[in-house]
Amino acid sequence: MPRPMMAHAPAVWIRRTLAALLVALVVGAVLASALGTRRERADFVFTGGGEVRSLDPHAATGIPEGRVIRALFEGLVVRDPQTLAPTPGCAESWEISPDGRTYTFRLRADARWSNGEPVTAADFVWSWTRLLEPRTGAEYAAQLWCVEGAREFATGADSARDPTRLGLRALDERTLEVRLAEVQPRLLDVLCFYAFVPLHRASIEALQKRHPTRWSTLWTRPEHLVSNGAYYLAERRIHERIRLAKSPHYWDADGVAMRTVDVLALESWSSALNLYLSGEIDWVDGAIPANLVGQLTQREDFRATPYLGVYFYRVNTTRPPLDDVRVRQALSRALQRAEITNKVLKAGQMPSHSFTAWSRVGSYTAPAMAPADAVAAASLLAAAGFATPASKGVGKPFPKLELHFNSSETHRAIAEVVAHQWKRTLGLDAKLRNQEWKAFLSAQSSLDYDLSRSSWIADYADPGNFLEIWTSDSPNNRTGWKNARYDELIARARGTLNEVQRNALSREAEQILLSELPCIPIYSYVSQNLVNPRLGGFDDNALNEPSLARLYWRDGAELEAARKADTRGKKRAPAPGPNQGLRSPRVDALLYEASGGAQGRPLNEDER
Amino acid sequence: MSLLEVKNLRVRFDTRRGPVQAVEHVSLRVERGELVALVGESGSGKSVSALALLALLPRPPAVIETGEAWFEGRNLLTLGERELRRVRGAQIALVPQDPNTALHPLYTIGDQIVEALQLHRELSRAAARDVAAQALSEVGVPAARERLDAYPHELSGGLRQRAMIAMAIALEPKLLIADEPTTALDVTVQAQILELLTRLRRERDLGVLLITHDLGLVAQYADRVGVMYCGAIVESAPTRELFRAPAHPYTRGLLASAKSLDGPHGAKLESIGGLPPDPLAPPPGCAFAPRCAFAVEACTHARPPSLPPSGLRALASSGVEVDIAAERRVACFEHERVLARAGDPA
Amino acid sequence: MSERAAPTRPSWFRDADYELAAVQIERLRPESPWRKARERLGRRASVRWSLRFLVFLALLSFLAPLLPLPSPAAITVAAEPAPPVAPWSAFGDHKFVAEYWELNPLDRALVSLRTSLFGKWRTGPWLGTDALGRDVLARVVWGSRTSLLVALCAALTSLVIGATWGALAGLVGGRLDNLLMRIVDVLFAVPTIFIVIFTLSFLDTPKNAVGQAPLLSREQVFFLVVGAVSWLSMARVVRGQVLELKRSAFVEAARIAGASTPWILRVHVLPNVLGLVIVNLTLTLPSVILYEAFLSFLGLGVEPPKVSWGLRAAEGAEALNPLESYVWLIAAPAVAMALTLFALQTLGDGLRDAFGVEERSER
Amino acid sequence: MLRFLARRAAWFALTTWVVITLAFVLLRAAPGGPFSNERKLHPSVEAALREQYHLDWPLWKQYLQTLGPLNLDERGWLGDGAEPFGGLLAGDFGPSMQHRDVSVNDVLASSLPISITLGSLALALALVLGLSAGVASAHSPGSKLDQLVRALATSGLVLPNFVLASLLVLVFAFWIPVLPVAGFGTPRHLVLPSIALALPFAAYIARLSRAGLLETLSKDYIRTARAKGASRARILWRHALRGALAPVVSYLGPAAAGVLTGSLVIERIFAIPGAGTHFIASALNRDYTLAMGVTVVYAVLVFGFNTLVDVAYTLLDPRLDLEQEA
Repeated sequence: MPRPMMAHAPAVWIRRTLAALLVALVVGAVLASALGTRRERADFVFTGGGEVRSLDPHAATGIPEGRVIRALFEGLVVRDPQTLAPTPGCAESWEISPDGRTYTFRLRADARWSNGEPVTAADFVWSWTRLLEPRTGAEYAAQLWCVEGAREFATGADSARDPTRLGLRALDERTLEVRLAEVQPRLLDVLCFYAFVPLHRASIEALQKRHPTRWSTLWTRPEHLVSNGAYYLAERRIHERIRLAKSPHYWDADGVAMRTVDVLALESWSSALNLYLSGEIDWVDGAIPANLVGQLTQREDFRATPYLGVYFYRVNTTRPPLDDVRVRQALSRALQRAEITNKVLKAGQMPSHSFTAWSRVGSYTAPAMAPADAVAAASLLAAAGFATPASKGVGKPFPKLELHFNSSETHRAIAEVVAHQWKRTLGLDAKLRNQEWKAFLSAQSSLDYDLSRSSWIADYADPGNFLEIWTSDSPNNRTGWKNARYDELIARARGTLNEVQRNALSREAEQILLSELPCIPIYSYVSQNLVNPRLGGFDDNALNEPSLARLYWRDGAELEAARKADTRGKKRAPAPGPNQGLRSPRVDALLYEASGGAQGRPLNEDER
Repeated sequence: MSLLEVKNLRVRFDTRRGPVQAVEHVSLRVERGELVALVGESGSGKSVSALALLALLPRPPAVIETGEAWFEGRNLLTLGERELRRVRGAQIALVPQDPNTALHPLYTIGDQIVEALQLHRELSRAAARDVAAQALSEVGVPAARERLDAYPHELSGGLRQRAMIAMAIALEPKLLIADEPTTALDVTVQAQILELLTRLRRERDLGVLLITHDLGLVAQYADRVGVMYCGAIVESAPTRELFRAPAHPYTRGLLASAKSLDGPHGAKLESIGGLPPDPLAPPPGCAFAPRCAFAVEACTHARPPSLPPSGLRALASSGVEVDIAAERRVACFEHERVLARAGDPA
Repeated sequence: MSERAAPTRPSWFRDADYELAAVQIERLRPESPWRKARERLGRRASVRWSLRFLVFLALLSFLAPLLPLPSPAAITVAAEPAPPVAPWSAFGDHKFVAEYWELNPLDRALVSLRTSLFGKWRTGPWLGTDALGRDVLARVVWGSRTSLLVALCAALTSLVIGATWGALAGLVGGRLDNLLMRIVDVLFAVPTIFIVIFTLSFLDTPKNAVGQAPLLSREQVFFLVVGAVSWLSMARVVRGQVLELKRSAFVEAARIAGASTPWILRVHVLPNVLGLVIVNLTLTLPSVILYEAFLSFLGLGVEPPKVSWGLRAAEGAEALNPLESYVWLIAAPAVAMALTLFALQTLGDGLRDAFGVEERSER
Repeated sequence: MLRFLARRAAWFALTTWVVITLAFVLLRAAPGGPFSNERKLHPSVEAALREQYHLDWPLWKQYLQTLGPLNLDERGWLGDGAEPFGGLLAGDFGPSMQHRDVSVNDVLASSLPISITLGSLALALALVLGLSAGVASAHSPGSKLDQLVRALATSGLVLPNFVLASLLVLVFAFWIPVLPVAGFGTPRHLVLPSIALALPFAAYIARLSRAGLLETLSKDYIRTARAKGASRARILWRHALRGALAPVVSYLGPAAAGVLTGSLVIERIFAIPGAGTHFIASALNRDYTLAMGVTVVYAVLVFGFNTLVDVAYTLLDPRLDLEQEA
């Protein structure tokens, strides 16, 4: 007998639910898309280097983070956008004791936080103490270990951590005294770095009380973050955009033109290019894939400027036959670096003659390494006992070298050309191995490689910043190369105030480096920016750090004038943006007076 | 004018291995209230002929070459799809063979009947459900209203076939084509179903075309019979006449194999020797000739036309009780010799 | 009547009936499912053409070293990728340089045969060259080797693991079936990228001396990785099919007739499952090729200087932007991949119809 | 129904636990840690960081800390206060190791809704396109229409989605500047990404539904429907499709989980802040806490949809009964 007559839902019910589900899906989707809360476009939009991972100046490490933090905060000193020299920032003046150990900074009277409160010396003391706290995990803390008691504070046991023993004292509300344990001639350059900006102690400690554990993921939210720079954090949508708004309380608010700035987090370079070409983005900073650079270099909106970064291969000096200097020299001299920079990269990079980028930093000119010479390279290799195409069978065959690099088109193209050149000149086979980022890094730090692609970007324009990484105890060495003489020279250079002497010591050290070659420099970087031609105040400098506060929109006339003045004879590119231009209140006021009220605007109070 | 009149219907199937003449010059008539049976071995084309009337054959392989099927003054074979759809279900209904697979497993019985009703009548769901319940109870389904919400797999074979019939008669069609309605059912249920059909025939003056291979049913329920062999109607006659005096050797053989069932114990079963011909290569002349006891040379050359049998008068005069006036046709050159031996067993 | 020895006639069979049965069997001799499938397969033109294309492709990629193409890895550093040149204007030149990555002995033999046949002659840049001056046509042809090889081996890995896993679960049933299927559920729920990264980095065993070849070449690692990710659905599909077969009447009949389980497996279950597995195989191949392209897009693809379609597509994808850029860098691999995948899927459809295997999904 | 859900829930809990453990082990075994970077941290700083995220603890203790609300670290989450760390079971995934000033909950809370929006739109599109293509080609098998539709359907599965997406952008955002290039916000931004996301699924659904339809069209009850006078379209949509939905539904289950968690490629090319990138990035950057969060979300979705598929089966086919299905 059939089972008891359960009232099965009639078919129509099922059809209705399915239809309802489908409709709900579509309507929900369209409505939810409002999540993005599209509002009007910011005055200035830029992207570069992927997502801004953290807004905590102490935890941040990357370039994209640096740009946003430098717009939000302002340290004691800031870099001059053209010369990169330290200029007054939050501190209006400073004195350095004759022995170079004591620095006294005078803060500006009108330095204000975004909530209007004045910036005090105590804020700096508290912030730098947090920076030195090991648990903050600040990568640049080591730069401050020259301060008295800082090294013990950072590396000592928890019990021994006593902030009062640090050489940081707030003499009064607006005077900060910094006493150093060891001389640091470039301290002011170091302090330009964004890790050393002040944090608003009061709001952070209040948050710590309210959320004892979760505060570390709350304090950088727009509603909590208090900053002292030209902009404050208006909105942050993870992995989408950060919106900065002009801070009315900033001491130089009148000099800031862009009222709102959007920073987009774009992973893929092609979508960044698409957005730029469709006028959605005004500035794109990013390594342009090799086969596209060719078409951009002729455009007026493509700007490539020398950049304090060097691209090199680390050599594992602990693995025979790479432990033999002659082999390393042979590998280096067999390379045609010009072919790589002109044919593969094509954006104006310079073949390296030394480890220091562009062989010249400030007043320091680097020594040159042995020039590329195929014959000399082959004879060096033969001398090391290996067979070369020219040696007609004498010597043992060179083992198969493995060249590690992390996956990216440019690294792959360069590696293939390098392997090709070595094959042509030295007859040796190089096997290329691309690895995923973390595996690549772990292989590099555990010396599990023959050759490993690397690059080094300077924090400030100083040879020491480049040469320090090759000291025996530096965590960034990772080649197993040790040289006592080199370590001693670098230590002495760091300690001498006199620039000429310091340069001489650095030159001698670099000469040792270039003769030993634990690394094979390939080329010096070039910053590659796509910049809307209508944008004014965009400074190209060697650290690719234009200051957002100085940017403004040129009006039609000014744009034409700039284009006539530009002699590079580049192809015209579209220049979307406000035709009437957008200038800072101060410039508008000057224009207003100069043109007798025809142009610009008076400096009225409400706008402050 | 008769309810349904089919004149020399020819249907060909173009299979991959060549054309197959499934139906050959079939002609038949069904009057209102009359039950005409089409009987024959499986593969003789009886189902194909029935389905061809409603164009239910899958179009690409099946081709209706010639023939007319007059139903209420219209030739079904030339009707457009749209008009044909109005006829199907409303005027002519089909009762399929296997109720287990003929009902949609995912819809309730009620839904399926309601759908049929709503296709042809302007009825609201509720009204349609009432008509459906009424139809179900009429075909003898107990607790009809609850059964509306039951799914096919929750009913027994008999109940399902009754539901099928309810679906067919719900729209009060004039003609019911029953394609072996009882083959899949056991004997007891078979009788109930045919009793039901007979009752409906009488009450609603329903014309029924019954496709079957069960001579027992034919004898008991059919008014007229058409015997099909190899796609052609070899003999048609009123049921009583056919059983009493078969005029075609094949009919005679069929009746003999049926009769031998109730013969003395231990007697050998009667069966017709030989095999039905290969449809791809039909033999010339009469298709039954290779297996026919009465076959003569002429049988293998030409195809015997379907004519009224002569020799009835002689048979009646020889004492065999036969109705001379009955409307009969047979397609066999030697049918007189067959009729002559009507009296004695095969 | 096939030449098999005439079957001995049981005594109780009447002569007439016996001839009758023999004739019946003769006329209705059923075609073997394989012949019917092959015949039905051949009927549709699209299926025939895709089969011909795939065979041509397999031949082309196998004999790649023999073809007078420029060497795919020969770098002549050119500043700009050169656009394609019509074959009639630059049919070929005599600058062939036999510069390849390390080839297995067979390929090396083919290359030497090619040099003896064609000497220094090679085809012109019909499909253009890339930024490093390498011929795009040669790289697409050689790329087909890697892509097809990866696809085939990964599909076979997924076939072997998946089919045996599914068949085992289906056949044994009960607790083992439950356990095996739960494991599959678990692996389905783990995001595949975790498994990929783990296997990739785990199998790249550390080396301690220069020149020591790693345990597994990157291709072999790749086969395992992609195979390890794609056998899950095969397992479920095969289990579903085996379960259905087990319940079917003819298997029961065979069991009643006294057939042992291995016999049932070999005669009844496997041929049926094989039909389904082949169909599934032709459908896994495209998804594996696409997955390899995805991994290349992430940068985890095949190692240079070897090349695969996925890698070429990932590199060329940048060309799809409004600047009038080097579209042929993306066009060649994309078209090649599109044609192959299209052919594979049409073949898959054809096979499925031929084997009468209705599309059975994971359920 | 309740007994089925209860048993399924128990099974879900056990299997998710196994999934979490497996994901935990897989990631921890992969070389490299969350804090390794090209510019290496000073050993003491790195040690402090590892201690702060409890990476210096033995694995089993880290595992327990990740899992449950056990307050193994009396100083709470980042050792700053009394509040215990919720752990996965309490749905509190802790701070992301890559975005160090954002909690995993925030990362997921901001990205998942977007992926689910895009995913559901793509699924709806795929269903509509796929089913109508399937029905169209089953309408007259072997005809020109059938072959055209089938060719179109297969074209969805023929190109890698990053090529497809780039083509779509090129054609509909530049040559015919109708739609925005990338970004997220207005419904117009959803059009291209959802098409790019939906095409492969639509192709597969078309093939599945075509096969299913052809099979059900050969059944007897279809002839009964025709005998009832039903039109060809009605037969296809109401009678045949109902029977053919089973393989489509079973494919949609696991596929839906994949679509709703976003696709890295589509999100990268259309610059959509969905969850797809976090799946890949958390593994590539060894962001253990985000990876755990992502795994749990994915496991919940996969099981949610598998259960939905089973329930859908019983809805579709009354002959199936939930109890013996589980």
